[in-house]
Amino acid sequence: MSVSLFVGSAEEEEFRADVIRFISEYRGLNGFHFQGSKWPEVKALYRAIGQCGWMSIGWSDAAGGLGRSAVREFILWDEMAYARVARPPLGAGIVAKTLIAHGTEAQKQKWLPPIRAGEKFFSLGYSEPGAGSDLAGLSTRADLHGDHYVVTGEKCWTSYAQDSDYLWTLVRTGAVEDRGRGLSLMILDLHAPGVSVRPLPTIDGEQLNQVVLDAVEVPVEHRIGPENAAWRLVKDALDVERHVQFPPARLRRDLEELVAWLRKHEHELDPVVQRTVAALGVGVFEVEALALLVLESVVKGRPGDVEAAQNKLAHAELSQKIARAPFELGLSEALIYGPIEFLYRQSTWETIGGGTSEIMRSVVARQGLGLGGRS
Amino acid sequence: MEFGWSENERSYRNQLREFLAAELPGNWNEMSKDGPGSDAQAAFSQAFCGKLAARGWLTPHWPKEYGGHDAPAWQHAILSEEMWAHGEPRGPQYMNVNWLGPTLMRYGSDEQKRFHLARISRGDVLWCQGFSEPNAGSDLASLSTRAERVGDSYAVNGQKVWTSYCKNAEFCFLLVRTDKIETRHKGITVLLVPMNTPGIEVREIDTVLGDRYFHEVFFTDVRVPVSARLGAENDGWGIAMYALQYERIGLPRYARSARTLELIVADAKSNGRVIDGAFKEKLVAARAMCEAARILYYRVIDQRAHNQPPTADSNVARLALTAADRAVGDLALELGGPAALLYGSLGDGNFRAAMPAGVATGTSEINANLVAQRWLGLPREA
Amino acid sequence: MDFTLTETQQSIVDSAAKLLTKHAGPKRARQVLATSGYDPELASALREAGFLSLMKETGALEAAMVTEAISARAGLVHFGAAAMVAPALGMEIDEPVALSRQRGPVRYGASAKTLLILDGADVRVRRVDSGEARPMRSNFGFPFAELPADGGERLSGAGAKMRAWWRVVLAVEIAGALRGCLTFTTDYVKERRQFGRAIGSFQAIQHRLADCVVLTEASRWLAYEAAFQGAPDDGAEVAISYAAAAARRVFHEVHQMNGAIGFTREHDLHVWSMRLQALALEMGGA
Amino acid sequence: MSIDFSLGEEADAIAQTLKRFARDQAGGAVVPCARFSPDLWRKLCGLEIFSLTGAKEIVAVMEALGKTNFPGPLATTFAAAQLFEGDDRARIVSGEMLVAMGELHGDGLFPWAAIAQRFVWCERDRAFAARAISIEPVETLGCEPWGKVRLERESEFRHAGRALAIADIALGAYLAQAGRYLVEAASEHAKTRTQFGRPIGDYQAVAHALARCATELAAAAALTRVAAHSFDAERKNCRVTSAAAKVSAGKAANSASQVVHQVFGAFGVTEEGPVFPVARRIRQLTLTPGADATARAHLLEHVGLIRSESV
Repeated sequence: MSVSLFVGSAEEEEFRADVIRFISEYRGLNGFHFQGSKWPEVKALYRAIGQCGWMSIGWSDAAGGLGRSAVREFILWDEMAYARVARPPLGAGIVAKTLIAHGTEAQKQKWLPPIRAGEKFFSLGYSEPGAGSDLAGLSTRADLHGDHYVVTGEKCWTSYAQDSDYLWTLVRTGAVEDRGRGLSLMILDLHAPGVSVRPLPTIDGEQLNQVVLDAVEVPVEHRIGPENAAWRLVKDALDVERHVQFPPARLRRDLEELVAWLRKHEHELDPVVQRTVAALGVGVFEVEALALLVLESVVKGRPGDVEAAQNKLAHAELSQKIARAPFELGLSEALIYGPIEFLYRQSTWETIGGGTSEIMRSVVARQGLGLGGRS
Repeated sequence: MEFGWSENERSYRNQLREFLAAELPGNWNEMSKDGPGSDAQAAFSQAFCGKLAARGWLTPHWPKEYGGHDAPAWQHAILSEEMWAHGEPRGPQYMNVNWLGPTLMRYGSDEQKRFHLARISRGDVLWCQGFSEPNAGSDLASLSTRAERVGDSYAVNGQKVWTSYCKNAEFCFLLVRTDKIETRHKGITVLLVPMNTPGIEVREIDTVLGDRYFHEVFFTDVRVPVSARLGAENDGWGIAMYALQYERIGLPRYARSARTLELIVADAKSNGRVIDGAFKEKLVAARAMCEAARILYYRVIDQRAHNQPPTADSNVARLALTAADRAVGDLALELGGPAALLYGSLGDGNFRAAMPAGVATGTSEINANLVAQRWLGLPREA
Repeated sequence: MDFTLTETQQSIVDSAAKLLTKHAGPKRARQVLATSGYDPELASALREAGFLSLMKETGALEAAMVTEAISARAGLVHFGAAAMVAPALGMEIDEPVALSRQRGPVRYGASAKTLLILDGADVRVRRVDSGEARPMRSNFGFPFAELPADGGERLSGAGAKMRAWWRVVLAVEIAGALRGCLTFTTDYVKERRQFGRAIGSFQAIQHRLADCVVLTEASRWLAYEAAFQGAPDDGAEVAISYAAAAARRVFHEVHQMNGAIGFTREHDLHVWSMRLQALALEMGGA
Repeated sequence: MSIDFSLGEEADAIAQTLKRFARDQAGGAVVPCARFSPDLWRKLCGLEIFSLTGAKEIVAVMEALGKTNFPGPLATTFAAAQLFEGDDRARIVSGEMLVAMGELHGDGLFPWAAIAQRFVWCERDRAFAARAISIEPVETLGCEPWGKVRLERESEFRHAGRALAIADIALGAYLAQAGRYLVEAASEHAKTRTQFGRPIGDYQAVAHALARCATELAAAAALTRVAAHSFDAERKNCRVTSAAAKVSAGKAANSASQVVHQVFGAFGVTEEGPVFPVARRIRQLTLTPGADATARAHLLEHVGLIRSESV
């Protein structure tokens, strides 16, 4: 089953073959799910990806990239997801692409080279305890004092903050009442005085973090774009990265592991098992097709908010359906520690992180169907 | 706490079953398929209710003075359960017994009680319920059918819709607006209107649910004497809510759902369809949902038996009833296979009925809101 | 039919609540899970208070009420096995008791002194010797072990009875864990604010939580009814089938409603929610 | 461009033609045709759609017809055009002759048997020309003229797999758009119908349920188009993707029917109202005898749960 529904041009498929060859050295790494506990190995992998020029594969020539289309980025990270080796790092995607579009020359020169080389890493600092899905309501303050901002507040559910160099963060520089129009985007050094990172252990055995910012000084040149203008930047950044955020091959792999496990425990002839697996097989095709709609919108430069929301929604829900199948099927072997029950715990996060399913449904309802003035 | 039946209750149930076995015609399953509004069933039900009344089983839980026997709440529950388990042979008269009667007892004038309650307890009258309007479905407080006071009567103008059974009904329990529309629920009045009053026009709506299921009713300058008003002018909202409370807890529809499940299995078997493990599991699950609705319904009866005021537990029970209806409907479709497409087959009937399950009651969402707000104490949506 | 507690029942429920406030709760459950996963202190408190003999002295319904309460307070003892299943089979056996269906992981297997094995139409009663159990690592809120399923004293024809009572016990335990999840989540959505208001005021949340109320309440009453009626095959099947389906659905709902905090180990939701899966699966998904 | 979900200019032109055709036939509304009309069928055939062989064009046709709830053995006729040759084929695509196609199971139910002149008896991915020994017409939920039949096999068709794939793709395209039609109708209703002072579409319970349907239907529609591309490119996975597309569209369309019924409330249960004629056609098209099992076999083999034929 390990064939992508998407077949690219001859050159693109050649590129896929290169990626698969590259990955063969890293098989078994499982940095896709365990970026935290496998950090040294994952970091080495990213460096190697950087050496291939693939960290910056989609960046423009002028920015030091290969200038390839989004299709290659999709192939790259989809194959990485299938092999479970790594996720696309924030730095090479959202951070770099925002810097390329909106950064100053100095900012580009400072950050793009180490990102491209796979040497500097970023963690996403958007969510706060009082503003998870409602980013416009966030309250971490940044006040300008001469040549630097003083940032105070708290970010939470922050992935990989324990290992990253920088926090790519949204802060309030305007009034609370201005909601989204009072926010600025900055790069905050996670090793600066006043930053404390507290781990929040999660039920999948990894960790999220609480990042407390106590009067952290951030140089004014670390602000990206104009003050209070972050909202548009954040949105634009999502638009150019949405095709690699939820690689469908991860689900293909999930289902393959489930099928292997069901065969190992000799459940393959059970009619209930067969019905369930067939339905999940259809689900994997569906999510792949939705991911391709997203890719198409990115490639053609079309607005793709609805496609992206549908893709995220279906991807997240299918990951849970696959993971929960052994439990629905009443197979108590699934309770014992191992890859099958791991997916159960891990996938709980999928409908929450990166925008909850409720938010996604609201986007589809509002923008796709014109419904619901309220969230 | 205990979950047993007393000797009396058991024997009452047995008598009912014997009675039903004797009274229901051989083609009853076929006849009841098209719903209580169909002409065939309406005629049968009329006669059947008369027989029930003769045995004192039509309104056993009513006070003696109104033609009842002061029977305990549980006896009434057993009666309803057995009726629904047998396809509700009382037809539309379940409404009379369940909520019209109690509402009249509470709010009726002496004359209204004397006249209407006697007829209901004899089982020889059909009522319909004039609540919904084209622009006021679940949101009853926005209804706009007007009643203007003209001397000793009201002149009623407007339209009701989704009215069940009214082709055969003699009276309508009608909600009208007697004050400005902005007063919402404070300007509503109840009238007890004879359906043969000039100016009333009934049109059947062609629905998928069976014959005579829904109607539109048009009121053009219909004169209703003030003496036919139930309670005071503009006090209708409280009366309607009182009635709805009874309606909402009154229906052991799980018994019908469970019966449908049995019919489905029998049907599948007779069509030579194999019921494999996958379906067996679903059958058990659907039956469990019927049982869940039953036990939650019992909880509500228990409160009534203890003379406690109704609580959000009745909304919990209603949600469970709808869930069971839907589970059984889905299963009927699935188990039927392509044979469910045959016109008039069990699967076909269930498809028609299951699609709007939860809508017919119109209030699934309101029930969920009430459970959230009253049972869990969550804040109202701003 | 009567849903009101009798005086005796009320006093049992009250004293169980008092005992559990002292000896159980999510904090205690975390401590116990970090060690053997079995709570001998809670077990002896329950024994000393006389709860183990409830079934014989008062009735199965009362034993079921206490089992539900223990589960709702996240207690880590196999009370239902010792206080309901064993007495139903007419046995007075050494606690802790574990239940096995010959395959699959056994809950509390490593702490059990006695193992009741469901073997087709029969039951076998087997002592567990030290060193026989092989603990299995699991994330589902209970200790599990692999145990040999051979030998033991055979109770011919007792299988159906054991199966039915086991189902009732599981249904009651699920009902308790559901209540734990529901209470935790209700408190959370009243407090947590998004878009300027408590998320508990959103209709989407309200409707889903209302469904959880139905599932929780019906699970409990169906299980109680089955216990009261002496675990008839049919009633027991209905009770566990409903409760297991409720467990799967409610897990999904409450985790979604709790969002990120439900995913972290800091908050207590997982103490109840993860157990739901283990209980729903214990007899092979009922 | 390597990533492209559009169907191509030719297909778009065909879709335009059909849209016009449907509008002329039914005043732009959903064809509320309870019964199959031979007259309307011949008019449709007059557009020469059934001689199309490219999957992308067929998808364009079926998407347009699905949006209008158009009656008739549409997917079957597209498949028959692949199976039959010569004079038979000419008479089929011109609408002179009607084909019934399906699997035959215990109860003998066979789609379109009551009015068909040719029978195709399918078994998994094989198809046989068959002769009807007896036909007993039956009335069906979706008002399609089915029958209970006894058949006798005559000869086996070659390349049946491709014809069945085209039938699946065609059906998938039709169902996804039929579902989409329902969701759009319900969304319009939800914007105008007010309750408690605001449009019901403002309520999350309504908006989110419709969003869920829209998502499922979008996935099904996209998958159908992927399958069509795959068919035209003669890829190996075309049979399983076409089966998956059909299952996906059927599931999505049926669940859309249910949700939309809830949104329309009592309006949804009227016989010729905005929902039921479409809902029942969807139900009918998804209950073809044996179709589920065949799709399942392809899928299970594809995911590697079973090797072959052991479903």
